[in-house]
Amino acid sequence: MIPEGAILHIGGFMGVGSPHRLIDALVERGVGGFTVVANDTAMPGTGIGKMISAGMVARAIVSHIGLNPETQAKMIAGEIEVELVPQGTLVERIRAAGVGLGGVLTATGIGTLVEEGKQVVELDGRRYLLETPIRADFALIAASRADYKGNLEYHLTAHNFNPIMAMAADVVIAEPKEILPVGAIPPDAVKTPATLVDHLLERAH
Amino acid sequence: MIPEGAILHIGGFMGVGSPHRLIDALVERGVGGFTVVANDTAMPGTGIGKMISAGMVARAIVSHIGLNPETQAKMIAGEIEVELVPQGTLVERIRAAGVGLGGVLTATGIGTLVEEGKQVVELDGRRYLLETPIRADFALIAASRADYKGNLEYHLTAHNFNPIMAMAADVVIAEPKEILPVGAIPPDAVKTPATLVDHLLERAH
Amino acid sequence: MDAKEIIARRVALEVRDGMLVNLGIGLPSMVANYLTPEVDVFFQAENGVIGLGSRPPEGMEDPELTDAGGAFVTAVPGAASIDSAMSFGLIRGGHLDMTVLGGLQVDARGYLANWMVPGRMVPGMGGAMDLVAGARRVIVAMLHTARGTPKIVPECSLPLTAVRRVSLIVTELAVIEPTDAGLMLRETGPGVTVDEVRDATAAELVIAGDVPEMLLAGVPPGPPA
Amino acid sequence: MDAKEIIARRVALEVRDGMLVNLGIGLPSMVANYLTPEVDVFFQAENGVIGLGSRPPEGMEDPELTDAGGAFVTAVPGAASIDSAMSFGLIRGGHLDMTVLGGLQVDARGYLANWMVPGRMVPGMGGAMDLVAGARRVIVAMLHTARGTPKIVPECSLPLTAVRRVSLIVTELAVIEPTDAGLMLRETGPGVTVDEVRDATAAELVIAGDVPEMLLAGVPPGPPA
Repeated sequence: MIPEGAILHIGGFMGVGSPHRLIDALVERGVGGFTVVANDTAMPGTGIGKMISAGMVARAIVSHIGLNPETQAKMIAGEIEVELVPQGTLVERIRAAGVGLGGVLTATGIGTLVEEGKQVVELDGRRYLLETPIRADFALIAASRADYKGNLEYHLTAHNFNPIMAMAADVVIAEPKEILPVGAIPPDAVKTPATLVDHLLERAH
Repeated sequence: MIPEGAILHIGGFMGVGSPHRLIDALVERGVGGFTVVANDTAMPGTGIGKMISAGMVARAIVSHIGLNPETQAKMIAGEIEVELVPQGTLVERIRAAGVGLGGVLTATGIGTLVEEGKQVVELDGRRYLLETPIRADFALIAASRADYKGNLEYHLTAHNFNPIMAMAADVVIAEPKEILPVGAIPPDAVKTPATLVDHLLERAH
Repeated sequence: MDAKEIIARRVALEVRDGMLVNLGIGLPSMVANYLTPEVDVFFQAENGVIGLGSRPPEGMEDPELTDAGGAFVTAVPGAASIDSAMSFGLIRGGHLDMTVLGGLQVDARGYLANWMVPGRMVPGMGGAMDLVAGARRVIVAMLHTARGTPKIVPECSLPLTAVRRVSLIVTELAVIEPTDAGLMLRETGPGVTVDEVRDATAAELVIAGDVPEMLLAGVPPGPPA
Repeated sequence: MDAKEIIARRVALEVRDGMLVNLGIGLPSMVANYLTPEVDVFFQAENGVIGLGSRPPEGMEDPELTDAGGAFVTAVPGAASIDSAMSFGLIRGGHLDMTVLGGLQVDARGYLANWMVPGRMVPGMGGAMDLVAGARRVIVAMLHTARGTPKIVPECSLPLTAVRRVSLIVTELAVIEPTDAGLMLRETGPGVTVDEVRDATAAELVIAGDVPEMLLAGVPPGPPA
């Protein structure tokens, strides 16, 4: 379903809260050339790290690659294009795509390399970077529990980018640990409404 | 504690999810001249409507006053200054204040009266309004349950503006229906972390 | 069948399986009564719930479960509570498949005015501007005229809600689609002639070939919601 | 007492009751070991928890409860799970009372560089830029020199993390406060003279009157976290 060269939002933080079964399936299938938008590229052998090792990632838009020496090596070798984005800016850019904002103004990155090539807006004497939305073709996210409609819950530090990415892609594929009957998740516990989720794939046990 | 002329974020939608005990206490005390930021001014005799009737509101920044004829009458008489803001823009402006953004770009309001006096930013051929943060001195919010640290839960349509306003004021006063021991609310159920809440006032039963 | 029922039944046919739909208060909210049971949709109330159900039986109201008009509602299985940031994130972000709103005026460009009459009635735009700017399909459900005065006009004299062209206008007299070529008359109301629609419309209508009479959704299967 | 312990103990004295504090990975995370028990604070891990606790006993790890370095942690009673938008909303929005980060260089303006060495090491900024731009107090906790080379320099040669002046620099040799007047030497390390600090510092230090020796927080009451 996911074609060569697609732009992918992939949830997770150092592999915690990543959709591991979906990633494994992608690696097995072997298509590539992806642009991956994620917090980080995890470690070799874990989560997105497996996609890096398999050479499936042409471009990574991430906040951190420090724990994956392969990403750094491939970047230096020119095999992967890496755009480093401050973590808080990255999540707001993804959110902006999801909630239909044309951009947001942030002071993060002003006066640093992050400012390069970006529009600066001055407001009440303060300078802000105009940061633009990052939308994806597919969002691959992990959740703790889902119901069959696609309502999602998340657990502890496995939330991270998942609920935000669930708003910001044409097709959202969620990988919950278990899928429950509709009604089993009370309305107040739902963090991603079913209407945002296109497909569910239960994590292998 | 709340001085004459303060800027107040007040949660609620037509009175649902408003901090009724806090509002009643303010009305009883009788100070005024407030700027009230809220979705609406409810109805006469309900929630913020009581503050309108008592003449305590000098300025209202709201999306809707249609169900409160007193607000409309006082606006026409020049007794209340009303700034009408599209509901989705209002909540993003409050959020921007809460999460430290200098502003957001939205297409809502382009080509309408809302555009007047606002900066327009063109991006990739589309026009957006630059909407700026709305911060308050105090946020008066309602919640369903709290723990003694101040972690908050909300119920059904009583969420509305409350979780967003909880981020966007110097002092946050929350009115839960009940206050529980610390630990009684699981981490995944917390919607407003305790660190944001300064004071708790249990709703009278 | 009264005018409002005609409109609600015709709009109900626009609702497709799997949609997320927002119905404005008043006439638009009647649309929910005429959906066929096979159509599985989520209704959003922008004050904070996805999966709005029918009115609760008397005595079963939850004071914290209301629609955007403040009326008591229920929630269907699979419903979700959302705050206003998520609610309007869905609307502005293009996740809302359809919104049905009332109108004061719609003009030849397809622009809607529905939030104020200067000097006379200033309710405020509430969520209307976000809905019209953000929803994938915007359907205006309104009576064709107001006390004999056409509401479909060459250019809105009232303040606009958005400068986005609405998808469809449904009245008791006609179904009209704003297009690049102008306001296309797609269907006429039950027993209504093309000339009658023209007479009640101040804007020019484009008529291509025979104009069929509108189909209407059936009667509701249960008691009205 | 080794250099890192001196730094962690000194920084621990900066933590006040009721604060929300973010500790960077590595040396800064050691600060949690030296808080006095009366100080009631919430620690934030920017990957998604407020109320970070100590390391879990072996076998009690939750794979979905980790800190920003990926290490297993626990959550204290009253902890809250947050997503990345809320986490950085707290940081950027000024709700974080203090962040403690490591540094590669700090300069006379109080600007920090800590996220890359061009051509050699490009880990990325992760959350560091948001933390330095947004936290109410920014404390740099680092060794005074790197293999004999001063890290406190007239102007950073490495790419900056932010152009905001940090609040305090704590090393094993000194406590230094960047001010309008320059880098004020506030305290010296245990048994360290002012001249020794000067010799290890490439930037000019401002010295006003007697410089006291730094106080250090006591030993941890329980086993190290």
